[in-house]
Amino acid sequence: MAQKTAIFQKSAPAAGIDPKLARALYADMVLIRRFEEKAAEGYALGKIGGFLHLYIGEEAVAVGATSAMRPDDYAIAAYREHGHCLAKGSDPKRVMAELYGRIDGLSKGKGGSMHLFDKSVNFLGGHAIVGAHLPLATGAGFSIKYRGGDQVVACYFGDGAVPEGEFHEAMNLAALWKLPVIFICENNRYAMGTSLERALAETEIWKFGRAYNMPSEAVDGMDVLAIRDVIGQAVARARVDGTPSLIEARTYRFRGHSMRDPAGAVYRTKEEVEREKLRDPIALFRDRALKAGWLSEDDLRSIEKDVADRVDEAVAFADASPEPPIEELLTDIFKES
Amino acid sequence: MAQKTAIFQKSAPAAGIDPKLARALYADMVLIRRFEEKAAEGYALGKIGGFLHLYIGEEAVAVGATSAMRPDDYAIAAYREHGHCLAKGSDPKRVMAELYGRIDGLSKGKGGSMHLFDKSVNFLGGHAIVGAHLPLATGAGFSIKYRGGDQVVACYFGDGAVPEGEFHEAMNLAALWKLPVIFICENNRYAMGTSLERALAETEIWKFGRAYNMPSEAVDGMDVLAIRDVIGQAVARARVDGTPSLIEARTYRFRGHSMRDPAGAVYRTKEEVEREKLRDPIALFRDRALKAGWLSEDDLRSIEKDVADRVDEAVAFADASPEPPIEELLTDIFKES
Amino acid sequence: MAVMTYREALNLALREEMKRDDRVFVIGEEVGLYEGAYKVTQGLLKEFGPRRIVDTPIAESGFTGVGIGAAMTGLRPVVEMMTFNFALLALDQIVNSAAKMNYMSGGQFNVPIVIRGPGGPAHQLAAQHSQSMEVYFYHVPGLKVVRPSTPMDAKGLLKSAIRDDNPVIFIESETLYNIKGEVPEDPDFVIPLGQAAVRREGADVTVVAYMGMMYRAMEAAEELEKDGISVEIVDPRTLMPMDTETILASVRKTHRVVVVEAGAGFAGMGSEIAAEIQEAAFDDLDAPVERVTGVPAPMPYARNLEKAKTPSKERIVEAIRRVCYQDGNGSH
Amino acid sequence: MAVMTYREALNLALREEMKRDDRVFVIGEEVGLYEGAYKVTQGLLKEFGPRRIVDTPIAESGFTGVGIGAAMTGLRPVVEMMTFNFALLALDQIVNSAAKMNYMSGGQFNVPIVIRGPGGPAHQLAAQHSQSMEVYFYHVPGLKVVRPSTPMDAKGLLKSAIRDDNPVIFIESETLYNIKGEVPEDPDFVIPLGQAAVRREGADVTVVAYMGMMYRAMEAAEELEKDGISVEIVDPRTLMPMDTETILASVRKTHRVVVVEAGAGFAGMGSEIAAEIQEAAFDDLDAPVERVTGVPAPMPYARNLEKAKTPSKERIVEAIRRVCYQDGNGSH
Ligand SMILES: Cc1ncc(C[n+]2csc(CCOP(=O)(O)OP(=O)(O)O)c2C)c(N)n1
Ligand SMILES: Cc1ncc(C[n+]2csc(CCOP(=O)(O)OP(=O)(O)O)c2C)c(N)n1
Ligand SMILES: [Mg+2]
Ligand SMILES: [Mg+2]
Repeated sequence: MAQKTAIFQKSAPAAGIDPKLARALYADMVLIRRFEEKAAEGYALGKIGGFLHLYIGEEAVAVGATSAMRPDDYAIAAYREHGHCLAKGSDPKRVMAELYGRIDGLSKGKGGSMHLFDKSVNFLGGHAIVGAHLPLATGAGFSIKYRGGDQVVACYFGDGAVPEGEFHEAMNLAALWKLPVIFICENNRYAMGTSLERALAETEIWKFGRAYNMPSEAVDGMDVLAIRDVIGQAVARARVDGTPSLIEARTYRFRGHSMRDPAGAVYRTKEEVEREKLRDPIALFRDRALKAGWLSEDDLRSIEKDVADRVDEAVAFADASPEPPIEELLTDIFKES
Repeated sequence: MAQKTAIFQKSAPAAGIDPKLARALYADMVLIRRFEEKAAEGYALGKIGGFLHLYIGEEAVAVGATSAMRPDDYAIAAYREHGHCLAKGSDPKRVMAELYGRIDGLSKGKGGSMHLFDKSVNFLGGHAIVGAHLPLATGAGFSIKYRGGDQVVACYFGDGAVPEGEFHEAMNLAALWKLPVIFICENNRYAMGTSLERALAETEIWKFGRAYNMPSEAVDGMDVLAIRDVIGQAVARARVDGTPSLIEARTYRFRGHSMRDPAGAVYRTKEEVEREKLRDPIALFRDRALKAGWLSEDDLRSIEKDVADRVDEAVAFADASPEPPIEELLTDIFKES
Repeated sequence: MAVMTYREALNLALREEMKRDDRVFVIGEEVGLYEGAYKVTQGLLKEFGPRRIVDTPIAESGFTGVGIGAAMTGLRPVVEMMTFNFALLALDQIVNSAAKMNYMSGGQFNVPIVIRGPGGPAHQLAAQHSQSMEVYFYHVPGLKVVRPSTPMDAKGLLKSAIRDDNPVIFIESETLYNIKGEVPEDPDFVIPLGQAAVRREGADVTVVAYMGMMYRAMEAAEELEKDGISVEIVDPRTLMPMDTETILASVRKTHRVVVVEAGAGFAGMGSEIAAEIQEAAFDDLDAPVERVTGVPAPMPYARNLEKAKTPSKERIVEAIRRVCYQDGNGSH
Repeated sequence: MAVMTYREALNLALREEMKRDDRVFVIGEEVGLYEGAYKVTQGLLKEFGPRRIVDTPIAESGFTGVGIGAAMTGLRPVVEMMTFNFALLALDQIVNSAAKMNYMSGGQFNVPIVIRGPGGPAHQLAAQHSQSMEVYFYHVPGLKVVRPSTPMDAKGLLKSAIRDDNPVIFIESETLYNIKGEVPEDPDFVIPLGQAAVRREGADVTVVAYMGMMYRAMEAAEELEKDGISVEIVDPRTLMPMDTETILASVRKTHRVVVVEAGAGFAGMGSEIAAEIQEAAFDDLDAPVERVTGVPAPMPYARNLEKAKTPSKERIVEAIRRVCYQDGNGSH
């Protein structure tokens, strides 16, 4: 049973990294960053309503993990899920249209930011009840085993979900039945304004995996290659015989909890935030890719430009998309057989 | 942090055991046994209805634990709680009357076997939703700390409650806030027909305590002195600074899950049951008390006779008690201020 | 047709649907080795094996969530609640995940799940184990709710529920598992959700009732027949969607209605039906719609109190007499 | 009297009751350091310290159970649900522990707990965060349920709820926190549970509504006044116990009723009130009781759909016209 202590490798293994992969990782992280910056603008303009939770600072987790999986693997997340949905391959245009509440959104504008779903890429949704999607992930794992498939499920959740009973129930069932679920705790050290220390009697979250006899480890959530590596190992275990894992990705959200907590300054110091920003996962990987020679400054610029264009396009697309027709209020309550 | 492995001491420490204590322990265990044998008869006669869960075989746990506590400490249990209620000092007459659904029952016959409550001895009740009373126990611990008291709470629950989310939530909160709760898992290896191995990814239940940085250990649940000893240590920790503990008492139920599963033979072998019965906690302690010279054969006989009389009295009392008047249907829905 | 118990009818429905569709599986506490706390799944583990008859630990929210996740990814779970009382622990999953998933996802992820088990008053099981649970579900948009009163309905409706592409809450009754009745053995026999049954034809008054209350209403009707009061009994069978048409048609004939329910009644099924009838058939009513409900108290353990808690034949008879203005108090 | 917001009124009630009684404490997510997700507990941590203002991790069932256990042992907890949507995770504790404890224990262990927080439709929070939650509670024997519409009621009713010896579900509203009104500063001012308020006197028709819907009904009443229809508005304030007397008194005066509720309506508050009125005042009614309810769908995110989901002033006006037979369709 692989139960490692949480000692981060100085830098993640670079074996098998080539320019193509580096380009993809960088492009995906930048896409998420840029997309959300624009979403924040849309929120300020009143184009987007309700709650909007930005993933800025945490991009490496979804991108690294997704890069270690197959397109037909499942992913599921909480309400801070723009990144996971985009990493999984959803069309930014349709994601933005969903945020705008328009008919061309992934869910015809009925779900919004907290409920992105994309069946075409096996993204099982964003879920807004903390902890509630963990059993759903276990259920997707159950499905895979039942059908005799070799897919795996990536289940992303926050540190705030760990004190919830459903974390425990979902972990136990996945371990008991050996279901191919990779529980990825995005530990950004706060659940809204509650720091880890005020929420859990054991703050090394990966250790909870031991209670279920599950391979568990912590990884630097700011290092996309480290995540890719650790998740890759978990995926390999899961594909072989359904072994689930708990991976604690140590990350940080650069923004407030949601647009309604823009500063996030009551419960954490400015110094802390500034210090963490020095480990911006995008900047770190940019440096690394340059130094390793995977990508040149020109490559990076051109990726950035491409992404910016795609996001602008997404915004224009969303803005041009009509509101859902009023009849949509009454469709989809039930699926008609 | 005391986290011991589950190696049972050959025989529990006998320091401080005197005839008086031995008499009390023996009398309490025999009382519970005898009381329940009579309750089973009452059930067969149709005097008792609904579900009736017997504690027979597990008496050492409640008796040993209670003997290590003060009368003003709290106790709370699940639906298999006749033993805990009697050990806490409730009047067997009123307990039996409750089982009979009569007005002189602890709760005027409104609660029944699964819902024994006795405020006069700080027994916070029997609760029939598996796992649900664990947070209540944590709440009682919260109360103690809030008031600055030094009481402790004994929270008894089955192995079946461990997979429930509330186990996890209650344990985490108690550990996080340092509340004087002693979680006593009565591991009788089955939750109805589900054996431990089919319910938990980690079957050494005491190990779950580690996930909450809580002192945890397993104890021979058939040895009343061992339980008294281990719980005594937990009580001492709790009284000093509110440290909670998880104690796994390894025990066995000699009867079926309830009177509706009288044999309990589908999910366990006859041999297993017979083997376990050889470790009857009452017989074990009887032998020990004789050998150690704490009690003579005459002492034991007279205790047995006394208890039998008290239980017969309880039955007669219950049988003579009237049904609650029909107006009781509408009282106690709300407490009138 | 064969005569079988309600329990056997459910068992047969499960077996037929599992044979018909490999995606159907049963999951819950004690459904396998123990063959069900109430033996509804008897023989299924032997016939279908542990892949499809899945015993779970006690973790209602967890295994219900597993069912929902499995349903989102192509399977058709039948989740057994050992008793429906425990469904409260899974209510968030049922309401916030199952019921809303198709809507939130704009129709991408429907949840074909059946959540079934016994519910309602049982024998001396007291406050936490004896309560009418349908009231937690039928108001939730996105859920269908079934309460089958007869063995035939149990089979026909459970098969429809399993074939339905949406979450269906299917609440049986501890007190009905042993009743016997004719049940079609044809594996193609189903009863569509959303159709009420007229259990007894009558001219003077309509009684709406289901499960145990339907049988009690039958007794009341027989007693009143002696006095020349002709009672029609409508059993909704499916509470959501409710077959208002059948109820209204009966009301337009009888002009008088009594709704009986075992639950506490405040904003219950009786309230809904009464509100609906007075709204849709105001001018057809010759008397107010009367509700006969359980006493609004938790369920007491004591036998005599328990008996007084749930509507008796006598209370139903009285209510019927009242709406017929034959209660000795003259007309309104 | 002072003019303050609904939020400030709640805050004041908490402060006064905490000063009055050391057994009162507040527990919930973000109630302390963060001063409440909706700032209802602003300043309380500073004033009362962490012993009495208790921040919890996300574990609704756990901390609600802690509150119940504390209440059983002599304290008087006020449990904040960050929003009432999350109360579903604690529903078993609320229903099976809090509501039934006094009854199951034959009166030995009452549970003086208040569970409070915002509930009901909010702004574009979508299916899982925007729903009418009272429907899960008012049918449960042993619970009281409050929905305060004004700052004064918020204060007076919260104080009564805290002083009550029983579990009280106190559901506020995200959309009302900023409204202002007169609030008595007298720390002895309380409003007893179970008393409705007549918000507006009128002669032609009674509208029963609370929270946001009460304000919308006010607008409808003002519009209809121009057409000579005089609308009386009754706000129940406490849904359980329901002040049926005040509602019936109004109905006996106006003979026409519209009940408005934001929720989906099936077996909702409107159903109960309609059923009750037609039962108790059948001969006083000149028209059926009309219900105006939220569209029975999960809450959609898109702004236009969300708007169409909840009863509009227009729909209320139409319903009032209908019961007054002034909808152009002639009399029934
Ligand atoms: C069951 C439940 N309780 C409370 C909330 C309110 N809430 C929304 S997000 C959040 C914090 C979650 O923190 P975490 O899981 O660490 O995720 P993060 O926001 O840090 O990504 C809370 C308390 C909720 N949505 N669901
Ligand atoms: C939440 C919940 N789920 C299911 C049940 C049904 N049930 C009653 S007892 C029981 C087994 C509990 O086993 P355990 O906790 O080991 O206690 P034991 O009976 O062995 O003392 C089950 C499943 C219940 N009462 N509550
Ligand atoms: Mg977090
Ligand atoms: Mg057990």
